[in-house]
Amino acid sequence: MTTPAGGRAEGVQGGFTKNEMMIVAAARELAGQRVCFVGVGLPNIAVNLAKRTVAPDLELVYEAGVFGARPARLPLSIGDPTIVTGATAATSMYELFALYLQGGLIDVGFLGAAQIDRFGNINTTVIGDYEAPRTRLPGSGGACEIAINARQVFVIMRQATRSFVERIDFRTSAGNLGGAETAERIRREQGWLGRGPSVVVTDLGIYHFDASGEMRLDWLHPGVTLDDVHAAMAWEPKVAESVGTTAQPTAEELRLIREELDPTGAYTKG
Amino acid sequence: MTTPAGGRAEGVQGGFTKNEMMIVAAARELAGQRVCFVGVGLPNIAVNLAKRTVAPDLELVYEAGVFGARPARLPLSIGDPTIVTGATAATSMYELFALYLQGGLIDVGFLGAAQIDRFGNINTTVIGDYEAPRTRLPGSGGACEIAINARQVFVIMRQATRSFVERIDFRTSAGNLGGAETAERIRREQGWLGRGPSVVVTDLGIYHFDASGEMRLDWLHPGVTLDDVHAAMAWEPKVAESVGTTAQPTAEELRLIREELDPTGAYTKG
Amino acid sequence: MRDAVAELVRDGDTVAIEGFTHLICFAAGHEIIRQRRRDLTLARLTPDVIYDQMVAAGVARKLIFSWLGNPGVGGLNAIRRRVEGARERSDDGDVQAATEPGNGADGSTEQEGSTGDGSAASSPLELEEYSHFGMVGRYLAGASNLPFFPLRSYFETDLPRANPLIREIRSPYGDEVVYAVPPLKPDVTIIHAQRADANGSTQIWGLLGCQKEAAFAADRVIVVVEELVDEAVIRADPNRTVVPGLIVDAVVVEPFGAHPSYVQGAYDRDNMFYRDWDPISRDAGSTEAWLREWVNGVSGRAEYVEKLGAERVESLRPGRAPSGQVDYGDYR
Amino acid sequence: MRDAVAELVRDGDTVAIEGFTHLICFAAGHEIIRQRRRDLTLARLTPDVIYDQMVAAGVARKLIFSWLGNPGVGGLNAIRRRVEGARERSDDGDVQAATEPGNGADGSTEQEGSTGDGSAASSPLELEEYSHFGMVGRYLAGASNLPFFPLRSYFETDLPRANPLIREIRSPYGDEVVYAVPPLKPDVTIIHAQRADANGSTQIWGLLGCQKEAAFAADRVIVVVEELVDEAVIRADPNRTVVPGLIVDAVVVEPFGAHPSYVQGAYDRDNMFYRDWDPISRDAGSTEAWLREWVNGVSGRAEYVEKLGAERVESLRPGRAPSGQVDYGDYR
Repeated sequence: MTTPAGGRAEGVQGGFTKNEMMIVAAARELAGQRVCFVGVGLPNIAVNLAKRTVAPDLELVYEAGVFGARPARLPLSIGDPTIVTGATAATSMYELFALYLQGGLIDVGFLGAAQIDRFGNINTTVIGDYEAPRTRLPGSGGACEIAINARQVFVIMRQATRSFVERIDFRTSAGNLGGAETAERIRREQGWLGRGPSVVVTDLGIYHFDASGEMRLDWLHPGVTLDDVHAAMAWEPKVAESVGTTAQPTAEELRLIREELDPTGAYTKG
Repeated sequence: MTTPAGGRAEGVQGGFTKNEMMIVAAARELAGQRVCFVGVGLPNIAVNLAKRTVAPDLELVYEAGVFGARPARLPLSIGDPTIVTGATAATSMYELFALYLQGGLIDVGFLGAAQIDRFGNINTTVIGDYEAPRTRLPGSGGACEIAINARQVFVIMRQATRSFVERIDFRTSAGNLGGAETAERIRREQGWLGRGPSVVVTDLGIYHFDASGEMRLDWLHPGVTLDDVHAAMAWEPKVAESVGTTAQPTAEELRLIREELDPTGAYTKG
Repeated sequence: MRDAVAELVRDGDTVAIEGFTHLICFAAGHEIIRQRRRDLTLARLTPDVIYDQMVAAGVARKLIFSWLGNPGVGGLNAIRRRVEGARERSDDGDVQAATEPGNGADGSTEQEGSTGDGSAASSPLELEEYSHFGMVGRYLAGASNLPFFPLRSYFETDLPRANPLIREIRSPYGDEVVYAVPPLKPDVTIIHAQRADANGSTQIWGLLGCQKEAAFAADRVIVVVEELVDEAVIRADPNRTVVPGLIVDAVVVEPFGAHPSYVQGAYDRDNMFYRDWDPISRDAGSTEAWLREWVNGVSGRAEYVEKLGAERVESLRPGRAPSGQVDYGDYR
Repeated sequence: MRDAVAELVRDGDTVAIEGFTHLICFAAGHEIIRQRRRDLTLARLTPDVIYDQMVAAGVARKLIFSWLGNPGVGGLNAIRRRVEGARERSDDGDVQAATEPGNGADGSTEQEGSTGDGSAASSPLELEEYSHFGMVGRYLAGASNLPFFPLRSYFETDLPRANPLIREIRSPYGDEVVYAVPPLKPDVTIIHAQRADANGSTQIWGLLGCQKEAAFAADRVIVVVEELVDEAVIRADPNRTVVPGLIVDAVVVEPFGAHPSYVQGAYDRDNMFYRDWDPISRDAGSTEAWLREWVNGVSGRAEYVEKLGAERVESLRPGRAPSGQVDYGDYR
């Protein structure tokens, strides 16, 4: 592998899509992490890219009951047979959730989201009223327990005024609640192992969380402006004093996505 | 196998020990039963004899985590390797206790005891005061949960004034408590699956429990008198209107015990 | 299969066809549709395409679940039609469901037409929802005869409000509070497996999901297998046994019975099928047509497999990856 | 082994050497004795002969357990000396402990003499006792970060009175009450296994006991194996993995390290040893002499095995009973 580990190294000839940039940026955030719980959807491709680039020793944990997966191909579903063959351990879901997740062995829970607010609280349940939803989304799956029990949470999602909202329609997974102070107190009182969300990667940039527990824009992807970001979220975002520009995808990153991980373009088109 | 299934058929030439008679009588009580949880000690040999005689289809369950054991030899310990090889299932102790026992799949829990009272309450913890015991016994093991969760409980133990007592020193496993009426109420209120003790086999005879929940002598072993029984227990026992005489061990039963199950005589001497 | 479903699955039952992505018994689901069962409560962590088909066919009145999607593809459209039901549609075009791999299947449901698949298929569908661990815990409490299962989840979320059966419970060792879910005891649990013996003792390798818990929790159990093996095969490796024959009411041999889901070592997940289901299921008419052709139009799984064609079947066969062998020792 | 114990087992620790009859790591227990650890709290469902030896050697101040006996033989005499301690002996000659297979080892302890095995070995030993399911539940609560574990046991017994940590808990779904036990998180859990890879990913077949729960509950984990294998062997059969390397702090290769307990497929339980231990342990002097000869008198397990002799070792080898092999399938 020739990819600069975790760096924002100089990019590459040729075009790339916004989704490719998002996946690459998310993968790079995993540099240095040890154990990652892989959520359904975009996290799956981001984590698999990280395993092939910046984090070859990353242990992939799938809620389906797998620790130490070595998928020979990108699993389309997170319960694909390729995550079992050659894995370190395949166990019941009970043991996966009880011993690995709730037991505190997960460094990073990597989630997707339909809606997120400035404090990183997540909705994947409904758009509209719960009893009579405008859109019925899949629901929690393992997300609400991952959000509490993983040591930290990474989020990957596309950004839009409908998804980066002032107030989420349903809180499926807890983030920093109403702010860092409340969140810290409640985590302590209720004995959560997790410290909550630490990074959100979108198709426009990269956010981390500041001392108040609010999302702060730290990096803009190449070609994206602050105006683009403002136009794609419902609140006025905090912005780092000096916002960097994310390094473009390398040729190797793009090759891995296009040839190995997502040859049909299911994740990356657009 | 030529042994009359479950019957009290006529015995056999030659002597046999009181312990052999006890084990044979206990084994015969298992005729018609389906799933038996095998307790440590004397139950182990009685159940293994039953499996080879009156109850070939009996499923042996060992708390060590085995369902459907087919021990090729008598396991000295109830965690012997011979209970695993060729078994239907070998599982964690958690699953054995949670799914098989607490889940209600055990027809008979077969226990030993150091002390028992007239209502079938059992002590296997201490003789004397708990804090400063005269004799420290092994304790519950799985017995206290077997007593509650198995559909019925069989007991095998030698009889003496010190073991058949008016008041046990410590209640390790619940029997019929203070009598059938209380026991029925409490079982209902607390949702026990078990109906409590149904038979006690000793070296002198066989007891079942009457409508009041008290032990009643139904069978005397060959050569044993009512006086012998009275001399070997601390309370005045109820006695069936017509007490039968247990059929002597058959030649086959004795051969199995002496040649296959207990060639060193660990269980049966005396 | 016909006899097992006829005898063991009854109108109004709570039915769990379990298996997390792996070993989902589509063959049993289709037989339940063919036998026109009604008013079922369907429990599964991930309803998946099989419950989407069953809901479309009108067998269900309620779902108990934790994640409602077509894994790796998008939403479950037949179910969504019953849930989003009478509401006026609005354009949710750019809301990204956590389901979606790409930015395609994003919640738009404007293809809604006349459902036409019978009144049972268009009446409102009741939902009772948990998280994955909550569902597993429900089965486990049911299987182990406990009145509740405690877990660290749901804190500071809207789930306990949406489902009042998710309740707080206080530790007897201090003030700590965690959440609890109630036991779930299906009337029938149906699981698919690589192999079982004639008694029903069943072995699974690969993802184990929560089939063991769901089976032990159930009143009746149907095991569907790729292969019936001699009891000696099971007894040679007792650690692999997931379910003993003791709790099994029927063993059905139905090769390829899990398609389009998969069987570790035997066939691959048919991802193309899952993708194809998305456009089919977006329209009630095409959903109905599919059910007519592939479920009601065949007598059973054998005919379904034949219709699928040898080429499709062969394309799903994996290479070999043998487990190696261990020695239990002969002790006599 | 020497390094693992030196680094990871500290005075005052709570130590769990788990394994139910199967895979009891005597080699680790002996090394702890040789390194003269003190004030340990020893947790095990069945203290077995290994804790009898450790208690006799004076390493322990407390036992947490559920069944205190020499399985299939009788009592644990060194432990009983510390528990029945100062009391006047009376003749309990005909009380039958549930332990006893025959009518021999029946609780008589009149052989009591000067313990002489050091003050640490004769001071009172604290006991904290549960049932088997209670102990398993304690490890499970510890491993899964729960404040309690609920179970249906202890009703109408004297156990909750003897151990006030066994407490009632009310269901949030009605009035039902069950019992709870608190989490147990050992400082160190030591397990023995057939095989592990260099990362510590460990596989066991045969009785699984509660090693997984005890290991996940612990702060530090030592795995002792009969054989170190290539990572590929483990990864070829992921369903057999009990403990991942992630939670393992040391892997020690120590063939025959579980003797006189056994390793499924590798060697038999040495029942003669368990029987022989009974008379040895009835007397403090002979107990001490045994420890001097077989524990402190050898440098480690290799020397112990040599001393045991090839004939004894060979007599414990079982015949073969291969598991057969399954196919996980190669999916790319």
